[in-house]
Amino acid sequence: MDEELVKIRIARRAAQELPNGSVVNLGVGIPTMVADYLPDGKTIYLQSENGMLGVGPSPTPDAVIPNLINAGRKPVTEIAGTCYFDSAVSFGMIRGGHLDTTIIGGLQVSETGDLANWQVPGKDVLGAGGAMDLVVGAKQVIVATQHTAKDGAPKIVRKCDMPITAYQAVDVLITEYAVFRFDSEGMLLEEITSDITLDELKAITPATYRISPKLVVREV
Amino acid sequence: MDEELVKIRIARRAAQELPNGSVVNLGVGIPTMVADYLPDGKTIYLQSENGMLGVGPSPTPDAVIPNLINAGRKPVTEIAGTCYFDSAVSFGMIRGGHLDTTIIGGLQVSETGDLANWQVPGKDVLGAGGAMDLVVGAKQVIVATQHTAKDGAPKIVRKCDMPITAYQAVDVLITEYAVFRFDSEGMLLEEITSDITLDELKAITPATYRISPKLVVREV
Amino acid sequence: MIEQLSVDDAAKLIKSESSIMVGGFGNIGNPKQLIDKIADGNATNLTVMANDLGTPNVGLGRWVTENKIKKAIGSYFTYNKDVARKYREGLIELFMMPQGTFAEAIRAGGVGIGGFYTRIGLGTELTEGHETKIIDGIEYVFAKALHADFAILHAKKADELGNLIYDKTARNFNPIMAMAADYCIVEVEEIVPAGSLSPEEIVTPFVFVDALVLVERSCCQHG
Amino acid sequence: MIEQLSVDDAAKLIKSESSIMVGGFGNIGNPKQLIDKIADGNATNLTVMANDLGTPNVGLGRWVTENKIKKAIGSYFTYNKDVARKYREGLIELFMMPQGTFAEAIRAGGVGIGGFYTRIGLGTELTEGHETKIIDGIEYVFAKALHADFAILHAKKADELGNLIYDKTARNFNPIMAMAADYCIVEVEEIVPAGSLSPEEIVTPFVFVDALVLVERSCCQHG
Repeated sequence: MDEELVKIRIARRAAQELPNGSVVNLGVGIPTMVADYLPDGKTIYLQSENGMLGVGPSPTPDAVIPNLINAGRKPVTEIAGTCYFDSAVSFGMIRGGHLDTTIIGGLQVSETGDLANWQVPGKDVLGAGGAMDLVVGAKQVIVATQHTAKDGAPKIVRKCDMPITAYQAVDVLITEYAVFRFDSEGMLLEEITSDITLDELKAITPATYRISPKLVVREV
Repeated sequence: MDEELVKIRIARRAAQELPNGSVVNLGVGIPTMVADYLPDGKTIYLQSENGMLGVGPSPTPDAVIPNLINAGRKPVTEIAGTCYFDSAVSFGMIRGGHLDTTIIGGLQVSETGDLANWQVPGKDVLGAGGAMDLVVGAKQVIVATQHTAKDGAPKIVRKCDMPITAYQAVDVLITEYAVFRFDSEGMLLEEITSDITLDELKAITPATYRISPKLVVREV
Repeated sequence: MIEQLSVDDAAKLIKSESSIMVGGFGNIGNPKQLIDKIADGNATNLTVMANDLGTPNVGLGRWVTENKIKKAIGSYFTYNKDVARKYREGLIELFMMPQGTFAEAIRAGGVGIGGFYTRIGLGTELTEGHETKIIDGIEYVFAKALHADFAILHAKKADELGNLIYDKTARNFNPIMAMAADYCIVEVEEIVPAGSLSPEEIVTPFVFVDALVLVERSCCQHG
Repeated sequence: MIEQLSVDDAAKLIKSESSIMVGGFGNIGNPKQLIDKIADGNATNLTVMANDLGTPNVGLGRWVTENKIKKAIGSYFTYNKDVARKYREGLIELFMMPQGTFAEAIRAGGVGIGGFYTRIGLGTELTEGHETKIIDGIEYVFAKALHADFAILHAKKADELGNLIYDKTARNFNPIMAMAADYCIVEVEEIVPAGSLSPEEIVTPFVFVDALVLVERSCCQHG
């Protein structure tokens, strides 16, 4: 499957999780794409941790507004109702539990909902930016990621061996093949796509998970 | 001496202590009067802990502005450059050491610079308001008070027996008869008015204090 | 998403035993109509967090008169002599904090900080029994964050999303309390379309606000 | 009282071994001219507190190139690959914090709070060895306030007293750093008479600002 199509599939599915009117922070990569795949009639409000609530879409190249970027350092625009604030207020909003959802990428997710996504092994990643704040602070954490790493290594594991971003933080995990939800008993497979079997999924998913009695098979 | 004249004398002397351009918070009573007795050509900027920097003078009764009061709940006005902020910012400004001076009343000041001024014995004082914050936070604390209590009881004592507002907090103590400064060795008498002798002052001042070799006698 | 409620419906949300933050300083910047409507209602045994309790039978003073308050947390209750009387008679519990520590504890509750260290009040009656800590050679005293079930606040103007601006010293505790309650109700004098307020001048971002109560401007002039 | 300084004179105030907070996020909202002038100057062994260190040889990246930095405290240095190289070679010391903890620690330093408890980063590499505390049944980790000798910041406009307003996401760390340094220098594109800014829209009250540096607006367009 074309990698871009995989990413779109994940972003489109994640967009369905968001209630109308919710306030959301989108991480870089697949999460950023979620805004482009909202179902018709659904409005969400985007927060950017560099100090903006009500982030609008990217401008055309000739309409870039000076001093207006998102946390991924990309030019953005205002909407009706945008407001700006300093970094302490921004992270107060995040840490204080005022965001409905953060959608973020993942390098590893464990069966207990631990997330590793800041330190890429072998790469020079110096600092976690706002990832730890978002994952602990937001009311709901959705990890949107490809099911396995580029080299085929599993990402959905029994226990993370990469540096942890936060423990027991993930609420929903969305990949191109599956939707898992985390509850007090652990990890629950709620949805699988029609192009993979349960056995095939199991083979690429070392984490222990239950299968929902109401398992949905989503046609793709 | 008429009590009002005593208060004016104290306020006028306190006003001399303030450098031009300093940012000052004035407590209720004598401290509030200080703004009215600034020497010609001296400008100070007043902060009010309910969320205002750049407090202007009282309005005439027919020009009262709704929603514009100082921390003593009295109507005030704006100046050119006034700004408003919330109570956390206001006390951040105070606690963070950003005010040059607070001038505040005192019930008791000890020879080590301890101040008691929030809990009046026998009266129902429920809470210290912003007094503790101001006295600990401001770079310079000037206590402006009558030398003795209404009943003649000393206010400048060896040790406070009233509930403490802050320990070792007072920098300058100004009464109708004297100016004391506090340093690492304790309390130093720097100035005395011409209508009292050193012996008379000593008799109404139980605190131990040194007399400055440069003692000033101020004609009154 | 923001709700728009009548004063009546908003007041009815407050149940007995609730904890509730109330904006305002010396009866300026407080949500007068909500306060009065709750005074007239049935909710009782409230834990109130407010700088002061108004003046006798005015503002939060009405809650004192109507015996709504089990416990009050704030900085200065002396304006209202009824509080002193009820306190002496054991009819109201008081927790008094330095005003800046009170403000900072509200903000802390709003921004997910569990508690903090301050030098204010060290060694005084107001911090008796509180933990202390030496940081870089300076002694501090611990203060715990405050949080409430409800906040009832006053703002000058909201947009339809719930972004707020305030008027002069009526701002005071309102912006920080907006962050620190599970459900934040704001009495406003005007609601304007989204986009009508400058993005730079908005003081309280709408994400902190749950409900707006529009009241007549004429009845909300203070001073 | 506010001072008005030239870029040259302001840059000369920064001496070797100083600690210095620098506003900005991803080269937006940083004091570009001051940064460049200090890069050209003699001060070295600086302890820098900034969200990031710019990009290679741009913004604070110039200080990396010019070996001005002994230690950097911030949240994300990955934008600038020169930092990684110097870090591996032991030529620069890094202290990395979660971005919100970094912001809150700066604010704490500005408002006289010694330190605070947060849940962010608990159990991770970024809080290894930090004290923890249970408050109301929830585990938190301690973070100490940050304070610096200097802050160099950017604002859109100042009035003659030093009150500041910002532009869009160029606000970021500037308002909190303004509070947290002994001497706060702000690069602005315009200085207007006192009273020209609305008292409600001022973001940084002048009491936090020590010096203004007026720069040409044309050279400060970002984006």
